[in-house]
Amino acid sequence: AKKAEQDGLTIGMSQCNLGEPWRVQMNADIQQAASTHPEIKVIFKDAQNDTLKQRAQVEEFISAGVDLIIISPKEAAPLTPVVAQAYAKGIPVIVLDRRVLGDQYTCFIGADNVKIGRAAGQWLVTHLDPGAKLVELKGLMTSTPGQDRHTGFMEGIKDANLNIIFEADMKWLEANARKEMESALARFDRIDAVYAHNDPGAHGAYLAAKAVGRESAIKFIGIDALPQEGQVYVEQGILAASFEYPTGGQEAIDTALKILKGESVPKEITLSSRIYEAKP
Amino acid sequence: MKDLKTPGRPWTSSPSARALGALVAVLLLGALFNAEGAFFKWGTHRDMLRAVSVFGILACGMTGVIISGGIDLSVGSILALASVTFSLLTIHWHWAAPWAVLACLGVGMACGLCSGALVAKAKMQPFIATLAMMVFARGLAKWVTGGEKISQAVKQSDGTFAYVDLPPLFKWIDSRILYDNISVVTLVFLTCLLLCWVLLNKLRAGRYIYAVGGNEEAARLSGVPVGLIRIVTYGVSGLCCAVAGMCQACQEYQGDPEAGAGYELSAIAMVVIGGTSLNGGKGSIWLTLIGVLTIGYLDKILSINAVGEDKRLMLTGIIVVAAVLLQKSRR
Amino acid sequence: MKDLKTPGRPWTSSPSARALGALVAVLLLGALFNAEGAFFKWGTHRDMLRAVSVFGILACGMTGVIISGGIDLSVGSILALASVTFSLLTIHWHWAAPWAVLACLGVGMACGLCSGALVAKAKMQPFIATLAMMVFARGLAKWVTGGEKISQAVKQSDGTFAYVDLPPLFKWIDSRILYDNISVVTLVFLTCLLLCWVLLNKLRAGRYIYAVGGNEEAARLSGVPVGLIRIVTYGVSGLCCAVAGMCQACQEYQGDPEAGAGYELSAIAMVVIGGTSLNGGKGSIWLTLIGVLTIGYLDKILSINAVGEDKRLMLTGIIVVAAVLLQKSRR
Amino acid sequence: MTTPLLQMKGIGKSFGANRVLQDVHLDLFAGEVHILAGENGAGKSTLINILGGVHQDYEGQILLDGTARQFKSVLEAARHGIAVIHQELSLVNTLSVADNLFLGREVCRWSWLQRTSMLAQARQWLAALDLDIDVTCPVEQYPVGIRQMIEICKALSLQSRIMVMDEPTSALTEPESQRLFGLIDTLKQRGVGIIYITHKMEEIYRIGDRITVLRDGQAIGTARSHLLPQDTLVTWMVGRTIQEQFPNHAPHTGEVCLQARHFTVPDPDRRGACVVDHVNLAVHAGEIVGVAGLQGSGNSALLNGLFGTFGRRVQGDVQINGRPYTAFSPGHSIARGMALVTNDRKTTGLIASMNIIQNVTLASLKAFCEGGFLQPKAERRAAAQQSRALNLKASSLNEDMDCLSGGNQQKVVLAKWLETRPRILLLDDPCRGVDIGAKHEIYELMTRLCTEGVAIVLVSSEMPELLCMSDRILVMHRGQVTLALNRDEATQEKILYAALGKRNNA
Ligand SMILES: Nc1ncnc2c1ncn2[C@@H]1O[C@H](COP(=O)(O)OP(=O)(O)OP(=O)(O)O)[C@@H](O)[C@H]1O
Ligand SMILES: Nc1ncnc2c1ncn2[C@@H]1O[C@H](COP(=O)(O)OP(=O)(O)OP(=O)(O)O)[C@@H](O)[C@H]1O
Ligand SMILES: [Mg+2]
Ligand SMILES: [Mg+2]
Repeated sequence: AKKAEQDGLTIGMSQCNLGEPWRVQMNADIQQAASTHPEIKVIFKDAQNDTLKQRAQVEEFISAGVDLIIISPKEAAPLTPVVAQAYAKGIPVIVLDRRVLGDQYTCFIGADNVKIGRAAGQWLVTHLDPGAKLVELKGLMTSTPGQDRHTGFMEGIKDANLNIIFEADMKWLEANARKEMESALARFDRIDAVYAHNDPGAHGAYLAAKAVGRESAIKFIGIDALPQEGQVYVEQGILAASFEYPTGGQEAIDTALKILKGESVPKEITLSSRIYEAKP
Repeated sequence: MKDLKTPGRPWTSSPSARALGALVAVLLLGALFNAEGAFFKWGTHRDMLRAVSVFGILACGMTGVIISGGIDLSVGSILALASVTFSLLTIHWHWAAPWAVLACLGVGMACGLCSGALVAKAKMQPFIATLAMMVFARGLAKWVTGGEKISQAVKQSDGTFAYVDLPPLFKWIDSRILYDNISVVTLVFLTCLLLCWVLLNKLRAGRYIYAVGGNEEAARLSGVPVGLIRIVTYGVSGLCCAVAGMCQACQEYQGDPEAGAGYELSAIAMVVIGGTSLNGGKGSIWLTLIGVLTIGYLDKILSINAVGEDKRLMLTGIIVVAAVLLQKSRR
Repeated sequence: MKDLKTPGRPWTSSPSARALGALVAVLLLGALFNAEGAFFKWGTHRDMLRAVSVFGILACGMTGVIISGGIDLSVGSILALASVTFSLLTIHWHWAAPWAVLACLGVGMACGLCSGALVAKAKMQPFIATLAMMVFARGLAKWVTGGEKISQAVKQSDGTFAYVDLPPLFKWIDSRILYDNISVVTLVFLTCLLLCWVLLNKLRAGRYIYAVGGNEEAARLSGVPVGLIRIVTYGVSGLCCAVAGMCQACQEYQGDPEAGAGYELSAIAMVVIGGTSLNGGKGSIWLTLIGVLTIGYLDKILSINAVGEDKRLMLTGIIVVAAVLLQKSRR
Repeated sequence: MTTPLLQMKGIGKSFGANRVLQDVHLDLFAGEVHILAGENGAGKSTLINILGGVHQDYEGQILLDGTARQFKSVLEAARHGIAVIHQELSLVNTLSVADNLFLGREVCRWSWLQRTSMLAQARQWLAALDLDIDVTCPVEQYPVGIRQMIEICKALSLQSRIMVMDEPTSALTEPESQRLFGLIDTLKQRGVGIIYITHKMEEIYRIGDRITVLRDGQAIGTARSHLLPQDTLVTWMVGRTIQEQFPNHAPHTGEVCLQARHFTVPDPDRRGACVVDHVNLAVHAGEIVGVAGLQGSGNSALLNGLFGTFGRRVQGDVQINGRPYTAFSPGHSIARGMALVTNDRKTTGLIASMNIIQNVTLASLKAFCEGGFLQPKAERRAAAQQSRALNLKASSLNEDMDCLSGGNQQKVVLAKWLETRPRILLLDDPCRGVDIGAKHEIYELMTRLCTEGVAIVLVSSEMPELLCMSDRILVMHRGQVTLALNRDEATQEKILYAALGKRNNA
């Protein structure tokens, strides 16, 4: 904080990986938000989907003496100690998107995947007739978002008479989603809706259906609603709906500024999610 | 010396017969677990062929590299680079398709030639040279795109997105012809296969590729331009990557700098499962076709039966081993 | 035989000197781009060593496999399998640490022996055999855990989570000793290195490993139990994977069935960058150490300088090539 | 006098600090055979590698027809009409015979291969050598001897003005060598100049017009062959006289050491056929049994089968010292006191990536271990002792195999097997490429081993070696023994006759 007076404030941002468009977007949002505040400088580091690398990066931030750390952790448990270590050294830590354990951090900002999954389920319940047949294209099922989006969805359609007739792991990838959807289409003559855990997945499924001329009979819904992805698809009528999973980049910078100014911030900020729907 | 005529071996012992055996075994498996008849529909096979085409194109180039005794780990990354270049040129910069295609082929070939030069001139081990190229090309793809996908949504200066039309080429490559019976990408794959067959079996350069892989020193003593041949194989592989990258972009309607991650292992696996040896000097493009189909069908069968991810992986491992063992036992 | 003295080759032409040259070049780069002095702190080096240890352990086992002329693509998956097994046994089932460690080593070795048997007995190409094992072990890891991470949060029958304590071994392995100057995992890595050095350089089996890699047929005719030796190398690699998996689990405080994806390429790269040839028969464990440090430092330098993803990848490619070329040019 | 076809003037060459050639002069006239002789490691192969464009950094001058030339590549040398048959086989084993013959100069139309015409041409060339083999088969399916013939065929088909042959007959049997000599005569008449390297005395005098001797990289002298008596030649080569090439060897016949009855090795390629067909063999301690046979006769397969190279695929009963023995692996056989020196050191004898010490101790490594730990000092001692005994020429025991000359590599193989202290020694062309001095030593060694009660089976392509060293000789044809002779009744004619399969004439 002493050197802050001369050369501004340094924020260290540790992103768990940059292989997903959503995370690229998160970094872009942070950059965008920070660019309106010339006094702060954000150092981005990317952990290449490796928990231990991310841990090393936080250690580097601590020893470099940054003024605040934003971390979007890959895993809760293994990154808890290092976050706590920074917090104990008096560096404020904002945890973005995924949680860490305990309360040794300054603020958590994130959306709730279970809630979003539930919203997707409920949306289908209201837009489909009872007895409709669904395909679920899951993200990587070993990842928390994949599990949560599945759990929430199942809660959302719990009481309705909807059947999931085909489910497959598409590992967040459009090419896989298309391949799996082709299999589903070959097997089932009637499919009413496809729920994919992300928008590229839904898009891949749409392309598969379109290739056999069945796209108009099926409602495709996805999650994330990035401006250049899900929102486009919805606008073009490819997807029936996309559920925003906000990155929280803007909020993170806002909160960071408050913290650095000494204002108090809530321990937990839950981001609200918007639904993008195609015009009928 | 009359007693030295090599004996007429039974046809079952030829490499292609053995590789075919493995494919047939996988097909039988498909017939058995046919997912309520889905396996018997032509559509299923057509879709399998489509899904496998991009890998197949990569495997075509890889075959030459492997026969010459090398290996190319950079195919997935070059695919990504080509796919983003193609999308950038056609969607954002509105280049005419032929120029964009040429530019992409150029980019792919340049990367391939670069790996080739490192292997042939700087005498680096192919594994390291192409690994470095794999990392470099991925980085380049991300740098070119700023880490984002190149799609129809073009960012305006005010931060909003404007939607541009897709060039017709995208739609065409992603379509099917012959009364909807075969995907255009599959035809692209078959064309690559044919061209590689001509290169490997009909042209002098192909003979040299086999010779370099079989015994580099002997080939050099016979006057084969070993270095040039190596460079050519990697260049051809780079070209194939470029073609695969464009196909991928057309099928996804966008250029994704993350595309093709891990494809190198799949492509190598397809070549090797056909029976081409990683030691070089042996193998053929037909074996690669069989390998591509074997893996493609295996994938498809597991997919139409909606086998869960964990069991799918375990079964893939077991079936691959079984298929290869089946190849061996007939020897 | 008066002329049977050791030859007066310049020491710079030895493989280790050349590999060291590459490492020194990377270190110089670090000194140049020292991120405001961060590179000169011992903590940076200690953290680098910790971060690279898991890879290093894998590379130790890989060295033997590569010297014997094979390759092991399954290391990342076996690591994941071992890490979930270890977490399951200790965190959920409350086994005592020694038994859990033994069980894990057993699992890792079993996988390795299995690949080894496929290569040695069924004469499968190592690439295919270990690729199959890679897929299989990953599937098994996912199946064992039901696709979830095995962590302190244990699901109760009513769907809620209860947090259980971590066994002390986790904390200990993840800690540092010698007045906080070295991580325990680094010591584990150095121990593996030492054991592999004894195996490769001091034991008869080690000589046999070199012989098998150098010329399998000649080795067999000289009475070397080629099959057994191959199986042993893969078994040792499996053991190393198990050790690495446990270290990974202890550092992540959980067992992740997705852990270690892509580690096989890194481990092979570390071995090969040291100068060990993928053709087999040549190389040493010290070269592997140098390779591990080279890659480790390269990564660290790029990381402390917060180089962006795209440029980091491009620089990695370029520096790896430069380092290897530097090795060659001294020849 | 006409200008020589080729003059090499003041040629010098070193590998690192190792000076291999020093101021060597050599000239070659059209229509002559110029023999290059010398000990192993004298620099013969290096000299012709310089001529063939393999090495480009050398001192001195090469003149073709009086014009100085400097070849930058093998191809360039070939373009100037120089064809080289290299000492180590340099065929691409995975390619077919025809492809190998045409490698580097395929018949093409717009780089499109003209397969039919190449096949026809290849068959024609091979027929000229009386070699009737399937030209579409990969070379690796043929035994070493055939491969050597293919290589000769390839060089001959180049129609060059200068032919260089580096030990072309080292893997050839007598009739094949004779055929080669016939060809050499025709070449001479066509005005081709031939440089010929060999370690076989009879050949030197059979075909040589002039002889140049190299020793330690220096040209000792050049002489017309009929003016250079054998004694002087040997003195030039080894620097001392060798009274008698073959030591006097009296059989020390003891107990039957190795006995095989109805020993059969099935052919891996043809079901039902055999490479070794119901062979009966008994070798006594202290006895040398020679096995003669042409290419494909199965004599190498017999030794390999007995040694366990083919695993359990062999049939018939074998007894060692009266006890039944099933050879299921080489390791097992070594433990029983067997040793096999194979006829192809490059693929089955040496490990190129290991140094001399490691190669020498490889087969007997158990003896150099304590509790699994290697004893480097003992290893070095043993290797030093063996290399001294065999007069190995190398700059250091840590030298890699590819820095050794061909003959010295062969000595390393022999040293490896002697180090196992075998009771039964199976030798398949042990003197392949070994110089006359060392050969003499190997023969003496065999004799000495016999007096120590070692049983030896000797397969050899060199008739004199077989006739002088063996106590008994078996002749094989197509896997069967067609003739068994005692030492005193054996003649070259009888053996050749039986080897060609003409059974009744004994
Ligand atoms: N590539 C090489 N590197 C280093 N030394 C070499 C190399 N090739 C040959 N030598 C050395 O050069 C010397 C001459 O070798 P060369 O092969 O010419 O002998 P040679 O006369 O052909 O013997 P031989 O009759 O055994 O074939 C040997 O001492 C050998 O150790
Ligand atoms: N059962 C078998 N399995 C594998 N290889 C075999 C088997 N039987 C024979 N061979 C191979 O076939 C070859 C032919 O053997 P053969 O004894 O006829 O050779 P040769 O006539 O002595 O010729 P050369 O001595 O030049 O190699 C052998 O070199 C051996 O490697
Ligand atoms: Mg020689
Ligand atoms: Mg023989």
